[in-house]
Amino acid sequence: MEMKRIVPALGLGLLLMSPATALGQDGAEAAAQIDTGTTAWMLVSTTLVLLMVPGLAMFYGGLVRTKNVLGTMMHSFAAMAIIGVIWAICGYAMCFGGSVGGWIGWDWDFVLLRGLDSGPGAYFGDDIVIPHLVFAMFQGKFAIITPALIAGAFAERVRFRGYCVFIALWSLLIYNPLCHWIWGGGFLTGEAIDFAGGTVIHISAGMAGLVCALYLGARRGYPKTAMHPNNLVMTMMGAGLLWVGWFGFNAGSSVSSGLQTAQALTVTQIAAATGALTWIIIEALHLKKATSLGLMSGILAGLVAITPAAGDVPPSGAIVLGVVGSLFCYGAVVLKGKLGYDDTLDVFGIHGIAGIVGAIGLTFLLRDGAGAEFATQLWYQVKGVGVSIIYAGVVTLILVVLVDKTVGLRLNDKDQMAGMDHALHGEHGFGLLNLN
Amino acid sequence: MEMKRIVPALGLGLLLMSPATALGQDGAEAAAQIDTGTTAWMLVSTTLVLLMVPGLAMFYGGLVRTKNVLGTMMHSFAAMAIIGVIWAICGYAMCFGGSVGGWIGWDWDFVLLRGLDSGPGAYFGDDIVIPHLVFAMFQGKFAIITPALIAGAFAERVRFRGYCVFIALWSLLIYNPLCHWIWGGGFLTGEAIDFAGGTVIHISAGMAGLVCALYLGARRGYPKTAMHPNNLVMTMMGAGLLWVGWFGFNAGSSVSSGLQTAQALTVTQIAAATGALTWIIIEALHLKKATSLGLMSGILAGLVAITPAAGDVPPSGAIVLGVVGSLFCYGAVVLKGKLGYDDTLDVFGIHGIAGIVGAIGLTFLLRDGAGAEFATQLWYQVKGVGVSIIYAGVVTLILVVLVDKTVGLRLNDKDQMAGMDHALHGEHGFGLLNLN
Amino acid sequence: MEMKRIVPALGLGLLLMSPATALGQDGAEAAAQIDTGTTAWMLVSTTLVLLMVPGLAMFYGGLVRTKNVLGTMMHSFAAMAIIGVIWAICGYAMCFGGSVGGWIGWDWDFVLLRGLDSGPGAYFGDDIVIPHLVFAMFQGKFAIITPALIAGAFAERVRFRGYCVFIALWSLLIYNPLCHWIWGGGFLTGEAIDFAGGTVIHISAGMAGLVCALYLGARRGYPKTAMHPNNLVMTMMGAGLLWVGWFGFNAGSSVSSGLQTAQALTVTQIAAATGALTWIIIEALHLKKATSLGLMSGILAGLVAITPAAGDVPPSGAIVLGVVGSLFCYGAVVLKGKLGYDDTLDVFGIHGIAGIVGAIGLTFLLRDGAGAEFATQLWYQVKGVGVSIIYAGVVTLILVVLVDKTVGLRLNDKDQMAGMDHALHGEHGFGLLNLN
Amino acid sequence: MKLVIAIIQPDKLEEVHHALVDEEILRITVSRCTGHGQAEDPDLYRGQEVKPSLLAKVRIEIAVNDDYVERAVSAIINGAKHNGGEIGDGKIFILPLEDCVRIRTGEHGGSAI
Amino acid sequence: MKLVIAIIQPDKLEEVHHALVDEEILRITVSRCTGHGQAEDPDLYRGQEVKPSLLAKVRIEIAVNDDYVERAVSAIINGAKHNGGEIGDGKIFILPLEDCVRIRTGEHGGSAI
Amino acid sequence: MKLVIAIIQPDKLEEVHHALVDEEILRITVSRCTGHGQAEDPDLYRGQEVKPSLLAKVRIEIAVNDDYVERAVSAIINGAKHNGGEIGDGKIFILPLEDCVRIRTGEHGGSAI
Ligand SMILES: Nc1ncnc2c1ncn2[C@@H]1O[C@H](COP(=O)(O)OP(=O)(O)O)[C@@H](O)[C@H]1O
Ligand SMILES: Nc1ncnc2c1ncn2[C@@H]1O[C@H](COP(=O)(O)OP(=O)(O)O)[C@@H](O)[C@H]1O
Ligand SMILES: Nc1ncnc2c1ncn2[C@@H]1O[C@H](COP(=O)(O)OP(=O)(O)O)[C@@H](O)[C@H]1O
Repeated sequence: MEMKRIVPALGLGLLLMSPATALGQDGAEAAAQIDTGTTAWMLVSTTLVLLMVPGLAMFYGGLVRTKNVLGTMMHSFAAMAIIGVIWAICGYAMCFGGSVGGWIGWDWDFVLLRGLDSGPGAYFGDDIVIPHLVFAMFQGKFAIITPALIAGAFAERVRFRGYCVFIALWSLLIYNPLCHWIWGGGFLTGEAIDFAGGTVIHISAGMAGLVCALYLGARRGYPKTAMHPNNLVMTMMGAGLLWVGWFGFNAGSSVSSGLQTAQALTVTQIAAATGALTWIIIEALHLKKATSLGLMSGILAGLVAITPAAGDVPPSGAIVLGVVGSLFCYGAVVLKGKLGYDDTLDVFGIHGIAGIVGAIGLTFLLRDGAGAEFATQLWYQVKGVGVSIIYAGVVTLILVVLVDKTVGLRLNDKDQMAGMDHALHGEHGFGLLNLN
Repeated sequence: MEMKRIVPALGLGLLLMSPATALGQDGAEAAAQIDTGTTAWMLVSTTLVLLMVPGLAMFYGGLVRTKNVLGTMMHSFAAMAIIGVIWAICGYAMCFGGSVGGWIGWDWDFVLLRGLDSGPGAYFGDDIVIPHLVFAMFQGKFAIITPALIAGAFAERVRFRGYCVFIALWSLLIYNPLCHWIWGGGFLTGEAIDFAGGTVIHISAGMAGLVCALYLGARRGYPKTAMHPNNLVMTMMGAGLLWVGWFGFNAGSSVSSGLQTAQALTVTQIAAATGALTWIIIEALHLKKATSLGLMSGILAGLVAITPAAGDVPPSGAIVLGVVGSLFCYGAVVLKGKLGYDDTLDVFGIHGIAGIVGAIGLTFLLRDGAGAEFATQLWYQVKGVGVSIIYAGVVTLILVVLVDKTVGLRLNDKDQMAGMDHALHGEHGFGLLNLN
Repeated sequence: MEMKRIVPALGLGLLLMSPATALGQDGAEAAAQIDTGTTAWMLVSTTLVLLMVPGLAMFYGGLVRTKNVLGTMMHSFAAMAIIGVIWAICGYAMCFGGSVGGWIGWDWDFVLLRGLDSGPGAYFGDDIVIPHLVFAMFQGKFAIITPALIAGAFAERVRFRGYCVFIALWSLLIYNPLCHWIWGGGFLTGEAIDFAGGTVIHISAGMAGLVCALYLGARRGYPKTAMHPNNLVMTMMGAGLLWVGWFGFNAGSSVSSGLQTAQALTVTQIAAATGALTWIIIEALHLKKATSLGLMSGILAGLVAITPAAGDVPPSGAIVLGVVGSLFCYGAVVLKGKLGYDDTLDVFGIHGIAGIVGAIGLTFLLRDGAGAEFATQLWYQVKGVGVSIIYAGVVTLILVVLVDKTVGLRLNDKDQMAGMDHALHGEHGFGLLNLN
Repeated sequence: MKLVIAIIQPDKLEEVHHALVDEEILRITVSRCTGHGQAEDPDLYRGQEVKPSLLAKVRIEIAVNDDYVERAVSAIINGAKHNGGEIGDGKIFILPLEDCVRIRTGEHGGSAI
Repeated sequence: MKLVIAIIQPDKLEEVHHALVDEEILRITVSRCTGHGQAEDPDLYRGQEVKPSLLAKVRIEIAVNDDYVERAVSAIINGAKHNGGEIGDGKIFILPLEDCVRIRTGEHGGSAI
Repeated sequence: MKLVIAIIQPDKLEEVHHALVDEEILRITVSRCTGHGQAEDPDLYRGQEVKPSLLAKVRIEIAVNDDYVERAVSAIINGAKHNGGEIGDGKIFILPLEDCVRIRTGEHGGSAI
């Protein structure tokens, strides 16, 4: 969602909502106004972003040890369940309801999506009308995937119950405000360019992951014990689905089905490919071998880096962001190894770093005419990044301490040794390993 | 497909078909009338429902024992092949051809989809025109997945040849008539609300599964021998794809790309999330642990329960159906354990029960103005459910006896012990287990 | 892409490009002309064809031995990275830029997709306008998947570095010219019917695979040592995704969202189902058992056979192509076993053979009015097939010798024994096999 | 004390297990293995029979006191035979066992078995 | 020389390994197995407890010279006990080992261990 | 009779198998295991070398009559060595085997091997 469009869009949307609600069930007339093509693409984008959640579950699930594979996948799936419900109840209202002083949105009519269930839909720039519900569902998928991303940072060492409470609170207290500030009409809306969620999603998740990883401490045995991915094959499948889903993520964020959509999809494709290629070239130079995990990490680095920029940089800019994203992420991941903290699946090293690279870097690569004057725009970008880092960092710290002290978040050593799957869920991921 | 729309829709469609056929290959004019946006979404929905078939194969395949994983996945894939061919030859004609006395459809022009291959397309309510072929393909995917669902009830204990014959007959003698009665202009069309297939698909499959499970008897060793899922990880991937595909299943059933589509997608999302959350809460209370299979079962329960209702209940209704669906299914599954019959993958316990919950329950949750007057609508719903249960139950019983006595359906104990993969298909699912 | 439409289409597209570029950023007016529905379906098709790449990785990855699973999947993923970048830089320009004497396309404005990034989009027949970028991205996915297909022929025995160089050159020197000749305005455009890539994609890949397999020689130990698929389960998942993605592949090639799209999707579905059914019937007769790999091979045979024909044969033709495709492929695969060469995953036996069956066979099955007069069209088809076989065959031979002698392509016996995953990538696909 | 190692066909594991339990041999350790013997058991692969050089087998290890050896062996034989004895049914190996320790209690010897 | 075979719980592998290393027993061979003993460890499956007849275990094989046997056994016991000894903690079997050969050098006997 | 147990590198299984067949040792049982010895064999993980404490190995079990022991051992050694002997090539253990039973026929002793 490019911020410059969403303000008038939602403004118009809301304007239109009320009369429509007033007019009652005049569905036929409403339907006539709706652009079926844009609606179709937005429905698809919603579906594609949903696909990213099992994709993420597979990506993360394949990287942990065999005994934690289900527990790790459950983190993504639980986000679908928990945030899925919260979003319908009040999440959308908090993000995209009328702004209360720029700090948080609210609209009683959005609670349980009541006001959106009928009515002609919301206008988006250029006279594009889609049902308001579609926009709400599309946005809801972003709200689901963001906490699911964080889970990679403390994989293999949290209790399921604590995790559920944590992501519910995180969504309410961090994601929803941040989303409102930058996209929903809050105090940053219209400043930083964040097309599809560099600051709102990746930087906030990366930062939250870092804080959690530091507070919760390393997994038992880390870094002395070598911890092997149980299933890089599944991680590859997941990476494939993430790339596929990201087309919805980014190209859907144009809320259109036209040139800008095409531009967003194009740069997404190019940045992913470039990021992947860059990473395996670095590896080939540095380690003499290109790894599959490296290729996948590069895909992610490229995809994350292009996310905030997808609507506003040309293909050449996507190449730059892909290269620079992979370079920085590779450096960050190697540095983590040196520093010794345990961000299990490199949520900060990939999502945080590439998010920052993209959000700041886009300023240098904007298409002619996009954004404000250079210095101003750079300041906006830095401000957006800074706000996301500080707000997500500080409030996550409060939350993680709170949840750990009350419900309990860190998994004790005994259960870590037994593995989350058995200790927490009473199951085994790969029954095929035992005779049955 | 909401029945109230399909009657005039198909009526008009057929009306238009003939002149168009008469006019010959006037493709340009025909194309001009077609709504590209709605067509796009319907093409996507068709694709998404197709995606559910491998999704189902993965879901089911992961739940059986290692030696039966391919055999179980083959049940879904064989349905794609067999029903895929039958549908093109005569399935669509039987479901959506002109009604022969309300009992079955037929239209020689629909055989091999000949009459649909040219012509301007079919009208659906509100002047939406899409190519008739798209509708035929979309519906064809439902015809494929329904028998594939049944296979879960007798997993791990049927012969492949018998299964192939069984589903072919089942499709011809049960699915096609039922589909015609409720959606295609038959004697129930316009009565029961069955938006995307509660009675036509889930209840009929659930009931067929129950009858087969009872007639064929339990797997060798059940329930004494513990039978472990070989790959809950794959089951999770499958559940993810099912959720994703269900957006096409339900939102595609609106045959539009507008408000009603958005409503259907929204309640699908909400019911899935609520169902999942409910199930793990029940488990947390009952068993002190939330399981991944529980979360997935809740997703399915919610999705099935919302299926008949997806076009006609608001978001709050979706929450109710998600909760109630999971409650009833959990109860049914636990009860099955007590009763001791072997519905291997709980086809009746999930699809049957949640289908009934949704089909009846929706009456209490309808959006203002949807459906007939309350008591009438409730009677319609009960009647629809009853017809589906009785017809699917009785004819399935006849079929299963017939196939078992002639071609042979139940797998003998020796082959059950060797496993379907090796005994029936001469293969092994996970070659990786052995050195190679 | 049906060639008869693309010529004027692209011509018009280019005509329109220039004024638009001249007009500058008049985005609003441009957007107004774009058909959002067609754009939506083309965006989706692009996404679906991308999905085929991980699908192919899974399909191929499951068929090799455990120690080569990542290395084999990397072949598909590396194509996403490498061709993804090349395509943006110069691939599209070489395929669809203005024709240089009918031999190769070029347009400086297409380099880095610069000229496509703004402007009103490209016209396709029947006044359908979509953003030119969407068409470029859709076509880019075909360029990615073609070399990835080849990789199956020399699976388990090539060095990664050599492979990367090989596909880059293959794309530049074989795919791009061939694509230009048949689709992009080159000397064959307007002759052979190749709707979605029979000659351009499957025959060229199949032929290239055959040449590589023959030149590189068999895997160490073949055919004496039995080599078992490590994961037929994953191969099934992959086959499912390929079928799903093929809807984008074929139906997207109509560059429309209307009747022809529906026709293409319909015949794709029918040919896949028929191919699958045919193959398992052959197996049941020949081997007394139907295998899962057989069913999947039949799906592929059907899909490949319908690919060139998807826009121009009716449903009954799809049935014929599905049956004949499977028959020929089954024969070819059995014959390979007799001849003893090592086309590891039967790239020639499936893609090459079914591609030829489809490209020639379609002539006999055309819808009334499609194509030229019979004998002429048959000659066109034979010519197209011949050009593809000869050009791809000869140039691939040159390339494979070149790369093997310089960078090194064939993997030495020691590394073959250790396995590609460990020897080339320093990883293991299934960590779960070892205690961790 | 002896350590009895049996290599059997995977589909007979359940029956062997039951037969052992009937003989009051309740503790066993089982693992997957592959074996090469006289047996052949081809898989199908695209129209061809592929003969794996190693077939999937199950390996059972049972530590028993001397008086149980015969019972164990005959229970295994009874459970593992296909139709009164087919090629590939497997082998039993009997090894001397010097000592056995129960980890939980640290007790040694025959009572720890 | 003896061959020490220990069947332990999977979650104790790491600790046993460390305990062995502390005793300077650096070479071990480990494999997955499943075992049936007194222990029960139900999985959950749709609202029900399912008791597998075979539980996942780890099998450790260590070839040692005679003077290391006791150290190996006590290291395993120390590493493998849950809370001072619980059902299912496992067993140790000690077999006579006649010879040992290092493949790399071909050397035999105690020095090759 | 002896039970020969060899722990070798996975990539040498085929060669060892061939070498055994050449010596007319046709029956073997093979399983996956992991082992810790002197060898190191790091994997790569996001720019870092990760050294697994347990490396994948293959375990071969062969029951042989006494006169075959030497042939078996030297066949294994020949097949399993990398470049004339590298660290990690593995070990062979020779255990006394008291009896062997063919399940199919019930026959005992040397002829059943
Ligand atoms: N001498 C042996 N050493 C090791 N394993 C053996 C030996 N003999 C048989 N086996 C194991 O027993 C399995 C069955 O042996 P096989 O020769 O097929 O049966 P039979 O002796 O009944 O003909 C083999 O696959 C192999 O795993
Ligand atoms: N006599 C035996 N033979 C083979 N394996 C045994 C024997 N006794 C125990 N085991 C192995 O040890 C594991 C633990 O045994 P268990 O009886 O649960 O422990 P405990 O003896 O401490 O009660 C079993 O699962 C089994 O794998
Ligand atoms: N004493 C032992 N007990 C059990 N397994 C052993 C022993 N010595 C070696 N092994 C097995 O053999 C493998 C190779 O041993 P290693 O020490 O690396 O080779 P080398 O002795 O040639 O240096 C080890 O990984 C381990 O599985």
